[in-house]
Amino acid sequence: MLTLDRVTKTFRAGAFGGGSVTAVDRVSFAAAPGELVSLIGESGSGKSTIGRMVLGLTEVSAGSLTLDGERVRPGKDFYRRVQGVFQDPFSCYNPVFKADRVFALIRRAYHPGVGDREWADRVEKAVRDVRLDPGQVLGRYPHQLSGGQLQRLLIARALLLDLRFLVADEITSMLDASTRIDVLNLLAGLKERGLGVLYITHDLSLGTYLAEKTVVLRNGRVVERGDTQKVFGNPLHPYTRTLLAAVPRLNQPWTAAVPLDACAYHEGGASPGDDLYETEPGHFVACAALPACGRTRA
Amino acid sequence: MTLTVNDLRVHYRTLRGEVRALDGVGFDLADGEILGLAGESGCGKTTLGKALIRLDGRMRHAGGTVTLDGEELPLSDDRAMNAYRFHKISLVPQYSMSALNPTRRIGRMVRELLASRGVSVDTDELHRRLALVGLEPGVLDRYPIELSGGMKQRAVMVISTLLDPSVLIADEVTSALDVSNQQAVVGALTGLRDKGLVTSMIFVTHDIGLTSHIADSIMVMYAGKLAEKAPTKILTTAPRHPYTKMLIGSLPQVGARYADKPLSGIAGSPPSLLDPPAGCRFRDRCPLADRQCAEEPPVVEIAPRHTVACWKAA
Amino acid sequence: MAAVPALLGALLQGDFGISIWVFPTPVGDVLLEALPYTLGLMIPSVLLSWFAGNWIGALSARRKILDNTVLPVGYLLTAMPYMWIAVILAWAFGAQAGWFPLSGGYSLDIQPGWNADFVLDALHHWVLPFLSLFLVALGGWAIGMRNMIIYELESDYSAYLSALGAPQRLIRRYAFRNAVLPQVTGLALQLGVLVAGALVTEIVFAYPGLGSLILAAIQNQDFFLLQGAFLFIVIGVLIANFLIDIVYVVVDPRTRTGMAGGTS
Amino acid sequence: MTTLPDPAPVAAEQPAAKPGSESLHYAVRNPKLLIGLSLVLVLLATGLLGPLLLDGGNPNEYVGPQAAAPDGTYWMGTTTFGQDVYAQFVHGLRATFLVGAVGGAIAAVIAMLVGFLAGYRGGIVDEVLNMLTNVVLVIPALAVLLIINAYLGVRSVAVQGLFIGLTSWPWAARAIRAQTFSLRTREFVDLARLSGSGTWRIVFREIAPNMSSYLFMMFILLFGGSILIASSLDFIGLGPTEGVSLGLMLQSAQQWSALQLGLWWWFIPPGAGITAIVGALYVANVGLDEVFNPKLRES
Repeated sequence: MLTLDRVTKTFRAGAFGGGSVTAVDRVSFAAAPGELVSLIGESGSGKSTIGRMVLGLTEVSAGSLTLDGERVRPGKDFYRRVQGVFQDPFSCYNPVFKADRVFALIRRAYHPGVGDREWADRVEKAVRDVRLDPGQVLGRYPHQLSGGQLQRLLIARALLLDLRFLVADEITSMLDASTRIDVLNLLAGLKERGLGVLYITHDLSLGTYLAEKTVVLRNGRVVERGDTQKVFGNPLHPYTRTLLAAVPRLNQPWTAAVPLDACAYHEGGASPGDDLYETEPGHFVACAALPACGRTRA
Repeated sequence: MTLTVNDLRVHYRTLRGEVRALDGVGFDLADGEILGLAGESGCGKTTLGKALIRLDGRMRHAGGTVTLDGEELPLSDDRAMNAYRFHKISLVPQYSMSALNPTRRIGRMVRELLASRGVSVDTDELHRRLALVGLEPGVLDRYPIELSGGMKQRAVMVISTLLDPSVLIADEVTSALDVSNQQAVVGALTGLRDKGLVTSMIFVTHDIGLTSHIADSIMVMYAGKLAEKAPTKILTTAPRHPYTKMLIGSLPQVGARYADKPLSGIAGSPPSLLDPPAGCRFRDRCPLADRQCAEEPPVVEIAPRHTVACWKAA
Repeated sequence: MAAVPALLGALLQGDFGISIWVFPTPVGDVLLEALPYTLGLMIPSVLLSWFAGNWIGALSARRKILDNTVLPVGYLLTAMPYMWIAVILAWAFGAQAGWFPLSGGYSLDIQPGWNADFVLDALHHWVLPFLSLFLVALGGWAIGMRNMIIYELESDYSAYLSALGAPQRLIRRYAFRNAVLPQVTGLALQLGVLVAGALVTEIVFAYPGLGSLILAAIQNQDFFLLQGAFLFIVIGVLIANFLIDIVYVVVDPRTRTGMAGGTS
Repeated sequence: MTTLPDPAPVAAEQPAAKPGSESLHYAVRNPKLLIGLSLVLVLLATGLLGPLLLDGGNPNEYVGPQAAAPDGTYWMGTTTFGQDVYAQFVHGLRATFLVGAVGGAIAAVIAMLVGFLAGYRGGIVDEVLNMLTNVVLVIPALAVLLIINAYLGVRSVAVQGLFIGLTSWPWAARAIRAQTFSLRTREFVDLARLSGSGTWRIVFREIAPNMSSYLFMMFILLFGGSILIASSLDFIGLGPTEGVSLGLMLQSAQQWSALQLGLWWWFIPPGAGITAIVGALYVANVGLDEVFNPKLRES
């Protein structure tokens, strides 16, 4: 179980580093093995920063990040179990080397003892696991492969470790519609084999396609989270509703989001101190700071 | 008829030979029509958009003609094309965020640009158009660095349409935006057409879902050729080309779930356009392909304004 | 090292100690007398070469023939050691052609003073040192500007202007304006090299500036004069750098908004 | 000394074919690169082989007639003291290449250390290193060398190269820092961190290979710059106390008024030697820039 408890990130800002910007503000949620949690938010909502903090690429300013109860300490041992795949496949590969050098990096760090023959078999198995033909993709330069192939190779790279959690940060936004689905179906398959996935995206339709749980972020804060069916079946926060309404659906004209008159957070009697209020089992909502409410949370 | 494109061929010169990015594309754009130009990366949609405005260094106009309001556009003659650019045909580029000169106030840049094209600046009209896309006049006194990405894009949209061009090409203007901004930009674009500031428009994108909200008709391209062109409603609900069907089928809609019915992508990848295969270029990825597809399928109008390039579609 | 605090104290009041070479005149006076000649040589050559170099660089980015003729010459010039081009000019225009005097700041038979003869004579001696400093620096700026303009002409705003059919004149004017900015900071970076160039050029022409003083100080082991000269140079370069930074903030709006934490 | 154009676009260029093959394809066809390189090699050969072909001996020895114009036996004539100018020139070439190599190498190493660390690490380390760079940048290198050399008794070419290297690295460090900054945000660096790679392994195995062409070009400019500074130092009289260098030849020519006496063969060759080496290096560098940078190639 990967748990975030009131995780916060502040950056120094301004020309002389005087002021500070809070990119992520007391975010809490959990991701279990065999489950895909989609982290949805527009640009600037802090979703990528959360991804980088989980992967230890960016320091956590406050709050705690634990894996199976232990505090997360980024390093070789942590990366054996938690790995990441990023947005731009062509930026994930060092253009000067062949694409399968990403496997060599893993071998050097985690499997020094394994013989060449044995290692080649493992690589081939991982490549087949991600439904790629080793003959077509190994020994090529990144620019000779398609975006979809490159992303799947990155997932194969992670499978060479005893992977428990995968952070997928916008991994399909640079892909064409047809190859995007193959990558998503691949993630679904891995999820069924017990892998936990934190799927970060700005695209609602992708988020809902696979996710058991959804976390909706705005300006660094969780506005609504819980079971995907409940969050998008019955959105309670005005932001979630406008986001849902703004998604372009095939052949359906945009409908304006029905405004909220009462805020579910306060209506349920939640005091301003709590983070989110559980309006129904597995469905949490934050204070919507409606002007008429008067009891806004700091 | 605003724009007629007839068997247009544009190739890229590279070290390993000529990439036939556009290999004979034909369509026409009626007055007031917004055409969505969709397709996967490498299908030639951006090349088409670029070719109509300005061929850059490596592009070569290999054949075909483009007529705008009855006059044939001299695509390969950069100097002669100047007369048409901005006045008759204009562009909102993919790189709108960095299209404004960083060291010039926006108002001054617009004045200098218009003066260089021999046009006088009508400040009130400029303010009115800025308001149309939600920008206050104060924007003109600021430097591009002081505006947000979305504001810069809308400013470029106003600048590009100042001379009421017959055709506006919007090249992937929504791909870098969030969902809420996308809706605002689409609204602004349709507003330009509805108020007659632009006669007709080509909206280049890879997002068919969004295109269905702005385009009157959609043209799907594959490997440098037209696959299918039809009014939006028909193309999205009753496509006839197998590629269009699979493309629409692989778009996850909100609420679609893997657990209920997993969607399927399209196996394989588009052919290299260095030496494209003979016959139908979708042949080796198409489930309906047979011997007949070894021959190039003609573009057939199977219904009013609905053309398809596939033997199996008729 | 007890002397150091005393020395520092003295320095602050402009007392650089007594020169050994030109005993007993204080070092400060010796340097102040030489300073006008060095500044008179450096300021015009640096500024003129900067403007001319940028202008020629911009031209050569446009015309192929210029690009193939001006640039190789530019590379040759910028590769020349300052003192060698000085010697060549002295030999060609001085010794052989006899148009200009070979050395000295002014003819020995004229008393320095603000009268016409002295000024004219001083100018006559000034031409060759100025020309050699000007030519070497010119090459560097021309090459820098040519490359910068090519990058600017490839930028998105140039592409947008061409897509809207703007004439080449406007596009090149914007490209030149944006390409000049890094050349302003380039000026600050190059100051150290330009100062060195001026010193050796002065030595070739025995021009009565800081360069000749430094040569004399070295030959006579006059460390006080040497330290004084060193301080003059460092302070001069610092002041110049400071001025250039101010000019840059004024000229480049991006830094101004950056400072004020403008949104980007 | 020219400053390199803004490095950022270089990193963004995606090589089409195998990264090496396309550059190689253009490299062998680039006239500037070929001319520049061959000239440097010819001069290097003369510098290395020259002294061996002569009967050795001290180039400053008084061998021939005084102030003799170039002729069959003394190709470059003799000085006022009867020293063989050609012998001095050939030994001088050797010293000039040495000071260029030593100065250029030291400056390149420091520039890389400072540039990579500041660019990759960022934060406090970046600010401290940046301040150091700016301080060394502002203080004119020649003034510093002036003071150091004046105090040093014995001065060898290598020591001179060392001091030049120690003071001429800032602009290069600043350029490397800028490019490391842009490469650091690339995702393959994040992926390397996720594969357990440490800072220096990432800098030298992931970032540096992307800048290899850039680092080489920078070394060429530092090499040329070091030669120019060394020749200025020699000219002021702060050159190596034993042996000969092209700068020293110019200095003695100036000191013994070769100019006034019209002994052009005494002061023309040394300066021409320096200009040829540095000029050829710069032209080769432009050729390389065009090879690795398609934008410059088409213009």
